[in-house]
Amino acid sequence: MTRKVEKEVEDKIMEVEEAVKKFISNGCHIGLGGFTVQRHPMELIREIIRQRKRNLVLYGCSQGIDADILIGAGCVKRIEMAYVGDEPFVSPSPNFRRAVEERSIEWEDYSNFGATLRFVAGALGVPFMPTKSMLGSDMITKWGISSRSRKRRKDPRLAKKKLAVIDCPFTGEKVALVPACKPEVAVIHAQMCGGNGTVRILGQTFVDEFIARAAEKVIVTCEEIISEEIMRVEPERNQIPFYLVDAIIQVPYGAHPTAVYKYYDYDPEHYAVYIRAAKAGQEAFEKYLEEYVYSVDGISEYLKKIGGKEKLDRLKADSILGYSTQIRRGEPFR
Amino acid sequence: MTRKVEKEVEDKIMEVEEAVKKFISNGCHIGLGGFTVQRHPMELIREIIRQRKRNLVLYGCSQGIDADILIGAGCVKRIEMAYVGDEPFVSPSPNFRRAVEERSIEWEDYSNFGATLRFVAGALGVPFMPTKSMLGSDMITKWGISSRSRKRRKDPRLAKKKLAVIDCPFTGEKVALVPACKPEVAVIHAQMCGGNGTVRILGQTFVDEFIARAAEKVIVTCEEIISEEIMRVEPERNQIPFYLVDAIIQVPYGAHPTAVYKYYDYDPEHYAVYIRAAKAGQEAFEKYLEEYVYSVDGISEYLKKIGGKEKLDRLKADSILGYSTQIRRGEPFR
Amino acid sequence: MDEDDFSKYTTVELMICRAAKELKNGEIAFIGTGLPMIAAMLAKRMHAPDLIVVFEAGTIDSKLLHLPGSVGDPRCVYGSTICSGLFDVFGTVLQRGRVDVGFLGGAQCDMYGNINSTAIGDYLKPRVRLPGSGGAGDIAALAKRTVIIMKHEKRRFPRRVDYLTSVGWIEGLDSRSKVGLKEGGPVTVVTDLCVMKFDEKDKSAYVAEIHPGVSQEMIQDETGFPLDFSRAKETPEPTIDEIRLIRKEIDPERVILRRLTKYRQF
Amino acid sequence: MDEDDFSKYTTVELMICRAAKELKNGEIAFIGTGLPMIAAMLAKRMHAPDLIVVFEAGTIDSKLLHLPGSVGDPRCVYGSTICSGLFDVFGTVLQRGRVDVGFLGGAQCDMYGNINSTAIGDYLKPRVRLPGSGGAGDIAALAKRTVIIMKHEKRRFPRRVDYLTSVGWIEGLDSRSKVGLKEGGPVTVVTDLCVMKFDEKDKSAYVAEIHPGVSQEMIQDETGFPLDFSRAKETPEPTIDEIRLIRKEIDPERVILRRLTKYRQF
Repeated sequence: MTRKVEKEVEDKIMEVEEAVKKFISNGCHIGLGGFTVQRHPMELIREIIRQRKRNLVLYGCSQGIDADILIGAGCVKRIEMAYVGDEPFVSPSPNFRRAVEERSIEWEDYSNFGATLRFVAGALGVPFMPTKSMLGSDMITKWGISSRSRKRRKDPRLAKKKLAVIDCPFTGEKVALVPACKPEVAVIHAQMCGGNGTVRILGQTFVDEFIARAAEKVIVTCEEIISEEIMRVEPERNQIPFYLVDAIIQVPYGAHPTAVYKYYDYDPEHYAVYIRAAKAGQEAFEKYLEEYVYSVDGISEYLKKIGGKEKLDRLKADSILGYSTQIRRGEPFR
Repeated sequence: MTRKVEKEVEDKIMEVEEAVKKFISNGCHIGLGGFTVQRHPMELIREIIRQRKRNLVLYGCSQGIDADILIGAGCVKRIEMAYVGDEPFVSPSPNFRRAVEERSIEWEDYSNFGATLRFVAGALGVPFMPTKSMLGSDMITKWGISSRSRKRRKDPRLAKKKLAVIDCPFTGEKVALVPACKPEVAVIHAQMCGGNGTVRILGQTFVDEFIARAAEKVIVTCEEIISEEIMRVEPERNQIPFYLVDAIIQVPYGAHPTAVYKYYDYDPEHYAVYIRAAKAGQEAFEKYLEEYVYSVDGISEYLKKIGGKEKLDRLKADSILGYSTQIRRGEPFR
Repeated sequence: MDEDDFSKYTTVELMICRAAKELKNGEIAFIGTGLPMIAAMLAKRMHAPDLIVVFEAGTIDSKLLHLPGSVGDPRCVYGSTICSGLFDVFGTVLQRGRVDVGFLGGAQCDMYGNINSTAIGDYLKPRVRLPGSGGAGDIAALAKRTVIIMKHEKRRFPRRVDYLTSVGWIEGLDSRSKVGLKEGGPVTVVTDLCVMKFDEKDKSAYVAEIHPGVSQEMIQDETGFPLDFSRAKETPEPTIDEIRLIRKEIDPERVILRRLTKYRQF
Repeated sequence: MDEDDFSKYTTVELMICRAAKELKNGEIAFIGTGLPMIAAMLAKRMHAPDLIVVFEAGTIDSKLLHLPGSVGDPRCVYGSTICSGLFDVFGTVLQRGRVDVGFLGGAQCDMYGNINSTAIGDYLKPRVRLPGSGGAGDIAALAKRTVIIMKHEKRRFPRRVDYLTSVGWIEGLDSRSKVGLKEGGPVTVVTDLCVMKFDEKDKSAYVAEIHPGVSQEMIQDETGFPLDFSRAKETPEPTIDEIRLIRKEIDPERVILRRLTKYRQF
């Protein structure tokens, strides 16, 4: 492995177009960072849609609009996760719900901790992790993809079993084992990234540090690119080591409409627009995609469309609290 | 569980005497924080020796003078660990070596990662953790405490097996399982602790965050007690939540002769004194204990004995680098 | 309704106040989005100031100045003792057995307190797809006790859930311990009609409290399994203080209260 | 010896320089205390400035201004990309398969590169107790390749180690993969007499390089198993630059160099 030498030849810092072209192929297995309405790499995801990637396999824990918009745009073949919903706004996310009810995608359900542990196992390089969760639930017994189908397919990233229950060799008690998840590419949105890839996340990390470690390649979009040297003055505050990161893209507000702690809040007004379109059916949703994705030439134009400076000022986080105190979150839904 | 209400009745902040009296009984199972020559809660350990605690069971990963002085003082019945040595100075630590060769203690060997994962399993509330390490080694096959002896003893903290090797239900490959370790008490030395127990460690955390989570009770000695409110301004920087901590003791230089990142370096001169005494046999070591432990009334007197202000000034960490640039580490051993 | 008349309350507000009473001071509570968050914030402002609120996305003992809209909300971070991620909270807090009480909700709840938040109908051919377990399945398995909050409708209280996302007492008696769970299980169900508890022996739900103005018939009509009313008392009413706190201090933006009236159908 | 005459070198310095050549630029190296640290610092100052040095106690890509005395030394923190703990480094770096090369040492090394750092004699009745595995057993099992550094004495190179702490090629051939290890294994042994490598087929050690002034007889006399010398060349000598760096810049305090002369007996 000589990643760092690679870097001398070609810089890791790039634009979303290049990152998606380079690292996201059709059929790519993607680990999604963020949590429900927080810190999803939305601009990167919109670029995946713009480049019309197909048959993606998504892995997540509690996802939201990141997974939902990809599903609604027809990019997704399968999703393995614990939850798809936009907590304060709508749950389940509309395109996910419709796709499952119409069986136009495949899905596999774990609990949030079960899904987390799959990334942890991947990050640790072991084939499984044990847990006492899910025992007695239908997550143990009901499989989205059958054991037979799993064996038949020639997909090295698809575990031979959804999970297994064993008797503990030390205590005799029942323990559930979940199989490791190692995505081809992790997509993460962070507050800060060093010029060579050292990542710092402020606030909750969610599962991002493990998704990055589990994956083969890592794409990081970030609010700010900081001097690598400065990032290393307090290395205890960094979550992802530079050598794991393959692409760095600076996209201020790149997680909109989701929230980024200390930078900006989630945007209830845009969520209302999105949800209305997504609930109204495929046709209405195509219009949303045309308006906010396909016809849009990059993040600047997107930010103008969703309300421009006036909107961004209202979403801006209070610098102590880390979130906006200017938005009225219930209002767009009255 | 009503820990916090407890706190209202009796404060967590105390002296080492009280903490040892309250939480360390004879036969106590103790999880040791720190790593070889770094951040061991030495003043607390000296107090355990002063109070002549016996039959302690120690759990650690890479320990050093913390385990060695307890063994040399006759406090220890058994140790389960990966390493006992003072890396740059002497290895193995002399009392540990003598006690094992004389078979006056029991011992069980794991690799550092194996020992780490035992605390991780304890911290996660699962009976074991899987690893690909140790396979093929004698750590798998040679047990300090036999399977029969483990079953015979009525010790709920002694795992029924040292470890187990299974075939992975997903991949068929061999995987080693190490049993959870849940000490009765974790003893940790940190740079900072909030008045209600929120712990912040600067620099490497070693395994301390997992040892604290695995244990039933946690004693924290620290360089500084900081306002709990201030500790919570940046909660991402804290490693141990307040509700786990039962005793907080402010002991500046309480880890001497081990190093505390950003505060002071390890003390090669005192290590030379210690190692000379410990190597010279039990009698010489008793004199060391008399001089530096039994006859000493607390940390102030101890710090005078080991060289007072002049020594502490030389050990003081450079505030950017986090260690001393004034000591010559090889010299005391020439 | 006059929002400034705190002597009048909605059913949802009654549920919140009653749920808050399940949280004891000094306990560690694992709280999910929505009504449970309002109940936890109310409890902290009333009888349980030292309640330790844990959110699965990574925060422990949040001070909760403002109502979070998500368990991963930036609003969860302020004043917390530690801010980490899912591995830490689910693993070293919940699974380690530190959580005294967790709140659960869902689309269906059966007579043994099992909950479905995954799919209505067949799992592989669902009539209605729901969001999925999220942390609910974990809380149900691993908290020392759980409290369920549900809208009381017949289709939501079937004899058996279509998909068992969050384990309650499973099939009653000792079936919970038989699957390998050492402790935990639901103790209370708070609905918009009544409060149910679970029989000590067979673990089936019975009615413990009936809300003011609700009849036994109304409850039985909206329930898909027979209920025992022999132990039922009247549910205590919210106080003016509680209602004022909920409307004016906890959810003045109507982040959650808004949704509870608009989005409760599935 | 005149320490300022950089054209003269000790055997230990030769070993350091030779070991440093095993580290390639851009690789991730898992480094232990002592001689390996000096070799890594030398490599970074010579041919491998972008070597990523990982220390098990929690630091990745340390800049290494000053020689650490411990893998958990405060000196490891400066300039690193991340500072965490053992779980992160052993788990997500080493076990995850990111480590290209690790260094190992010990009290005994056998013909298949298995190492003992636990006990001489019987494990339960040891004649000499050693410090234990530390991270060595982990590196041996999980790095993509390992390099062994040893003092060359007959008792240190037995046919079979008394206790197998760190797995090499076990009993040769495919015995390593049979115990469940997918990759890794020792590639080079650097001693004070020679450099050994392992036969591609049977995985037994053979002599690949002989240090200047050392004879085949001296090596065989100090080795407890028969050695093949047919592939042996001469070990390259250290340069003046390398010796100056070691003495003046890397270990001017003689933190490690001091111990290598004084404490090498067991």
